Amino acid sequence: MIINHPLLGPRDSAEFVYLGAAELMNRPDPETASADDWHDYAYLRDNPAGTHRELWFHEGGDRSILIVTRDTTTHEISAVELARRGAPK
Amino acid sequence: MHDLTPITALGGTAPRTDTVGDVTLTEVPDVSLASVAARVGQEDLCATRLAKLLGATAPEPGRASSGDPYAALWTGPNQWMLSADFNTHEDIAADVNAHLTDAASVTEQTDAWVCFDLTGPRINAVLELLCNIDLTRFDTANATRTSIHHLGCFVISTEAGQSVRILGPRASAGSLHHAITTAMASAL
Amino acid sequence: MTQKNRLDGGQIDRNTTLNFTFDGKTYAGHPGDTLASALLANNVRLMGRSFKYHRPRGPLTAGSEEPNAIVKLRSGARQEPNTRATTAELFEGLAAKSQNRWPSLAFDAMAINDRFSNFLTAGFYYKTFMWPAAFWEKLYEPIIRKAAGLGSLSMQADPDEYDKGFRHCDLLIIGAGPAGLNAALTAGRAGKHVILADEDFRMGGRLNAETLNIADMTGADWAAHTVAELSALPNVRLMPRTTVIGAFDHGIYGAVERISDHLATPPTGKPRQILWRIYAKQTLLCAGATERPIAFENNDRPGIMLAASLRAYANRWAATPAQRIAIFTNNDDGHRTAQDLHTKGVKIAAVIDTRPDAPRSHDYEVLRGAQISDTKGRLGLTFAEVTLSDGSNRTVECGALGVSGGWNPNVHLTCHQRGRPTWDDTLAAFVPGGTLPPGMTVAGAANGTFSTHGALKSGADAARKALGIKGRAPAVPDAEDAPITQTPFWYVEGCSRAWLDQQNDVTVKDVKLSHQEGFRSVEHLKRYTTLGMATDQGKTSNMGGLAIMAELAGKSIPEVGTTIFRPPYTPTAIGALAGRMRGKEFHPTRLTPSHFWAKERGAVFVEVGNWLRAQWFPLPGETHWRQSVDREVTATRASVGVCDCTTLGKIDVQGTDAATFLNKIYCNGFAKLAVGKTRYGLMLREDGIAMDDGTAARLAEDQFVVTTTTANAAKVYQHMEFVRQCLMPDADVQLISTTEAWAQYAVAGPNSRRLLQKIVDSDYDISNEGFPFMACANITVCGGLRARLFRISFSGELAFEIAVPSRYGDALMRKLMEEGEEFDVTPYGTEALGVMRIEKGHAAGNELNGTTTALNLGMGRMVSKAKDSIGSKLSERPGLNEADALMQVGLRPVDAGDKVTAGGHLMNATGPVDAKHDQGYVTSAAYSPTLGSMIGLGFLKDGGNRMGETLRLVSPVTDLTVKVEVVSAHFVDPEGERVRA
Amino acid sequence: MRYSGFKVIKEALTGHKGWKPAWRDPEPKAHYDIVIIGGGGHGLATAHYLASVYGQHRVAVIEKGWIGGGNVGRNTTIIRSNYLLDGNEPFYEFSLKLWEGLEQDLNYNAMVSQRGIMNLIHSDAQRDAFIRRGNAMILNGADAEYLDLAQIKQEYPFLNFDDARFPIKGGLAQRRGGTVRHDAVAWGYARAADSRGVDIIQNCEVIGFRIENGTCLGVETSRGFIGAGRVGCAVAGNSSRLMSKAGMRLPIESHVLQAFVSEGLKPVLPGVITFGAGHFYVSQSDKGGLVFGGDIDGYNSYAQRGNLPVVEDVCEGGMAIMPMIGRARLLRMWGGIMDMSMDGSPIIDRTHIDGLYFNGGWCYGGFKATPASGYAFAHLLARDEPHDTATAYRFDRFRTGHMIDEKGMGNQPNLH
Repeated sequence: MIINHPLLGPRDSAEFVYLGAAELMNRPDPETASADDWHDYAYLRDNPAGTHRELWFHEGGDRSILIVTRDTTTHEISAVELARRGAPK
Repeated sequence: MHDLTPITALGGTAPRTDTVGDVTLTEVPDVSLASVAARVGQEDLCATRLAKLLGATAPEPGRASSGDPYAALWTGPNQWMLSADFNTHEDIAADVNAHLTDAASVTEQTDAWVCFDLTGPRINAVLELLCNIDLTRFDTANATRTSIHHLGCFVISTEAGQSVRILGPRASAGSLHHAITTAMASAL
Repeated sequence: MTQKNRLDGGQIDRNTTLNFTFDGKTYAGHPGDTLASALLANNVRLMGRSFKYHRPRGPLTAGSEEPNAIVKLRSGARQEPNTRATTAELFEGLAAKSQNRWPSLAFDAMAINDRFSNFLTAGFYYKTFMWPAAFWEKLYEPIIRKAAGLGSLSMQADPDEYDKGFRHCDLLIIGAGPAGLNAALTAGRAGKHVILADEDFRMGGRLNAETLNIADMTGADWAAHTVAELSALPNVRLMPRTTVIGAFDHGIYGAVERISDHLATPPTGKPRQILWRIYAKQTLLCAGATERPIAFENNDRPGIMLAASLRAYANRWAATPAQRIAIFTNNDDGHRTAQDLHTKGVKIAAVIDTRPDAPRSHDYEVLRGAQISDTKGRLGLTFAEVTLSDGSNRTVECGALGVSGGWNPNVHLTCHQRGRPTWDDTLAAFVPGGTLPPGMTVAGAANGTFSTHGALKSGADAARKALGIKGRAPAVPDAEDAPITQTPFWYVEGCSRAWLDQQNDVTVKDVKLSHQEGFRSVEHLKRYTTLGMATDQGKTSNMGGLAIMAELAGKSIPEVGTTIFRPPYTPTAIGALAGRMRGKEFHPTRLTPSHFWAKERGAVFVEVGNWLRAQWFPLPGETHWRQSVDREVTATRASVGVCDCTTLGKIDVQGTDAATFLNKIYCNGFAKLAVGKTRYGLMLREDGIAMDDGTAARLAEDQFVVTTTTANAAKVYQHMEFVRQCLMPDADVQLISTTEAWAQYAVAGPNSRRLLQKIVDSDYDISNEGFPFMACANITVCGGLRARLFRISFSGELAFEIAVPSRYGDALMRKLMEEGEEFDVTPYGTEALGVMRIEKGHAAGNELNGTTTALNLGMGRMVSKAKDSIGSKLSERPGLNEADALMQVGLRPVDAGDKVTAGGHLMNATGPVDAKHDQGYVTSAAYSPTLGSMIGLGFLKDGGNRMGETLRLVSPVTDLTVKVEVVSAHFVDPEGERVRA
Repeated sequence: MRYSGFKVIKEALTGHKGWKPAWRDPEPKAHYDIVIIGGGGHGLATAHYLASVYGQHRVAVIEKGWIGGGNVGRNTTIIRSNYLLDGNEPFYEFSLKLWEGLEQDLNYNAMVSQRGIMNLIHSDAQRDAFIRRGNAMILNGADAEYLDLAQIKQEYPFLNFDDARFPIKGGLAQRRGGTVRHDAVAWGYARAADSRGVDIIQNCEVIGFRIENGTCLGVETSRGFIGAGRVGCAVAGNSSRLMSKAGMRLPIESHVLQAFVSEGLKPVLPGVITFGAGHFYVSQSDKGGLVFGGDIDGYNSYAQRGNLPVVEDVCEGGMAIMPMIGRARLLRMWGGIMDMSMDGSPIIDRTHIDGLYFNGGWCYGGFKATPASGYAFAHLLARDEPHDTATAYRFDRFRTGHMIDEKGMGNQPNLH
């Protein structure tokens, strides 16, 4: 697969490490979260057959973590963005 | 002055050179390296000071800049690798840090890497056996991180189609050297 | 060495003769020949045996779709099973053998299977060989396996090398026939980066096999001219001998280039083949079409071939399987073959055409509305039995029979992303359709455009469209533009032993039986009969089977569906897919800074991940590794030892929020760690399980150096990036690995300070007061070299870790040895390191096994409740905090002479020994020269409360049972006085 | 109709006219006591044991395509019970015992071939882990054998002992492990279940569940509503897809696992061999093909196809350990969709919806589990309580912290 890196352009997915669903960024608030919140965060996944937002770590590149929107039935990629907020130049 | 004698990444006292046909691979030990990462919130200040230090704005993503004493290479968002002549700038991290101070985090990287120069008219025939770079568009001063036989390397185009600089993990210098020289024998 | 069946003309170099052998007999051929064409020219039709019935077989085709002419090429370590004679390029000294026969090709004992074929129908083996149960492995299966397989491996390592490479282009054109060549011209002249790949060694595709003209020259000449122009264009790369094997995601194609397969052996340093990963912005598939056979009784005899293949042998290779040939066809293309053969002086016995209105000819007899009912000839065709339109029979004498059932577009690569082709009624064939791989278009015969003119035009048009080339399209050279209609004719009524899949011996009868037994979906048919599962991947057989199944089911072919083609397009050498990553080069090797020195010292090395580390340093007279290791441990504990620990991961953590960041990463607190101090830290995964441990040294208010275990360095670095970028995006933290930048050595033992005082520059005070336990600092050594010093201990002794830039590591080690002589300094390896850490009860990889918690490791109290850190919440789950949770303990054999085995399980002193009564397991074990017995670390249920208890350590798989006593894991210096000395 | 050598001969002599379809092609009835969704190995096995062991005969298996078209027809056919953890080992050992009697039970030759499985060992830490595992196997009543280097050399002389990057140091063998003709497993179970009255309904896709007041009353399908006393889902690979129709999120991700077969070769491999320092395992089929595989591609996918990097990774592993296969040719590659669970172990459990039961999360270990999975799921569906060997396969184990994590990779499915 080819991931169109927002800064570097098309890069082979082999340069990346797949980290899983993008929901992993929504870590529960330790102050308020319940045991169920933690369970759901750590263990439950939508796992859709279709559009999926997921994290790819560019370990063999600039070490950015990207949020990739990809169709899990066709592998077509519709969007790629940097995971880190205030995406730097 | 201390009394410890350095060895090159390939374990020699002198750098190694290999030639196949009209392409030459040279180990280059006299390079000092420092990583520069802008502090969060200090990106602009870092850019300004870096520009002053480099005599030009720091390279954009996928690009490298040459200069005296410092050359630079974009390595990540708000992050660069600076290089200089080891003989004059062995403690490059301290030197650079003195200029950037609290605008950036500076880390010595000199001996994290082994440096090779690959030169000659047919280097692309060698490179296409080693790494996934679109050589139809790899112009001078382009630079990229890529994988060579499972080793994460930086490849910098110092003269399109004529010469590249390869930075690879120092501990694997032998494996990297073997990969490049076998590719030279195969392609040339 | 006559070439009895060599005709005039052809694209072979008659001035050069190549000698080769088949089954030991020597023959002659010419450059440009394939093994098959050369054998045919030498009047050899019999080239192989079928898989199941061992029927005699000759080539069916002249290309990569060949099911029958499969041979063992070369010998010794280069022996290459199942090679198609139809694509193997002839070279001087080529040696081939027939396979799957015994004792000889002409007389094959296993041909007895053919007699019993009635018992060996599709799936018969599912219905028997069941009694008695044990006999399957003992009796039935060995017999079946003995008969199984085709060619054999040499069982020696492949002596050839393979390369892998990457190429990028604007347009990848697959197939260099008329469509592909004209597309390449169009794109090449427009200045685009073009790659033109073709599996053949001569570009031109069918043009080389036909007598048709393009413009004012023969098709073959036009192809040659075009190739010449293309090779002059710098932006066009021609890749002959290159098979595009697969269409993968986002325009990435796999292609195998055969560099040396047409040579006796590869030149020095050159590979046998190269696997190219081609990154194409656009792709044009011009793979042509494959002729399809007609099934009739005994249609598999040597000499029975596809008609257009006969034509190719005659026109391109000037070879014919016989001097008297018949043609069986349902379309005009069969007549084209007859005409070409006739022109070449081959006698046409008859053209048997299923069509009542078939065209007549002055040159040969045409039997209209006739069909072949049977054939004769044991090892090669001698007669064809023909049923004429009036129902009468006639015997036609012929040494070869060309069969033409029409053409199937080569849609294979369009299916590699699971798109399905669509049915075209006028062609009665599947054509590319549905969803093609993104960026792919199809032109020429592969798209159902069969005429030469159509192919030329569609190739050019497709290239212009794909690349958005503007302007007037150049004229298409004149060429044959005959309209093609194909009326399907799949098999002759009433035939039963009529072969569909010739290699796997699947006949019309088998398909009928499959339907009768309810295996009616295409996938069931394929799996039940093995139709299309042979090395030819069903290129000539799938359609026939499909058509018959459709007829039986009373459905149309598209209703029955089609099996989708999978990569690779043709079978691909496993070596090519592996490339150089084999032997010692399987993975890169990482050497420590002291490696070259250690090698001089005669160290024994061990693989630790990709690192090579010194395992121990044997001295003269030491005959067993234990002697060396025991000495290294004793000497270190008695005076001072040095160990290269560069391999531990080192991550530079900087930024104003560095401390906050570490507070999140580690389960224990770091915010208050003073500058100049180091602290042990335990990292949890978010699920509360221990991930890694190490130390963090605070070199400045905003700078820490974090160490990880050797094994987890990359994983921890990645985890930190996730936390930094995804969970703390606003924090001011910068990370970078410095693992290889610094050579780091542990200097351990009561004399370690005294040794280091000779190295560290005098302006640094490393006394116990000036540099206490867990201190760290930037210092200089040996007269001004920048260095780092940490007072940390893995061995339990007074110890330091000292780091200098890697290039000086070799010199520093030699210096330490030299300056340490007065203390009998001892270098120690990973074994002694392991022994000492077990003696001290430090957890390592075997304890941090991905299932253990801080509690299990005896560090439950370290998990700070005062702050949130990764994993702290989920570590509170009841299942991870049960009353009798496993706790790390030390184990000593009750009888000091007994062995302690890592991997052994712990059982109570009495009671049953089984899984239900399992009390825990041993994680690490070693002989402790300090205690004079083996010792172990392990996890024991409620271990914290069972000190002094005697247990049984059982290891049935290594046949061991010993009594062990539960003791503290800190065998040495439990109060930790030495490290603070 | 009973299959036998005699029957084969009789039919051969009488023109094979007597062979009947291996299973009927019935129209769905309005209601069944138990409806199983998924005509794969696990679903068909469940039906067989429901009918043959638990006396349930009003049972239907509904399959959206053709039976055996999913992972039971896409795997690398290996059976074994070499597991470490108490939650797993008794279950897989039970499965292996069922394999050993399968042909006689089904009257169908699925070619259960116990030619052994050998896990190669390349480091001391790996040896310690495998010895612990071998002991766990024996303590659970299974067979295991530790082999040192000399024994490995004797049994597998063709392995790379001379210039290996990661030298072989030993191996853990399970002699009772082996391979099975995978398609035949689906067909055999289907035929046996059908003969006991189970309706196998192909080309019938589930569109949704009919759930009222927290109880599942049946399934809406492409061929209409089918009522059911209990509904069992066994659609590993598509579990999340199906259960989302019941409003459930699962501790599962779908990933593609590729498998490969070479051209037919004369027999060279005695049994199954797994490489311990890379991603490669291999056996040789009765037709002579080397059947091999490696790691999953590693990203969520329902595409049933993989990509080149993993193909190369697997072949690199193969060449590293068996450099003799360099000139053997890869004939076909394909992909299957794996239910990768959060601890690498399966789930066989009730759901929070009455009458709706779940079987999935098999990762890439589903094939060897087929008989026990069917048996245990049948037990759960018939008795509404877990089978003794499957008590740990609960949904709530992640909530309570009782994970069954053989590999110790934690809640990252693509690492299991």
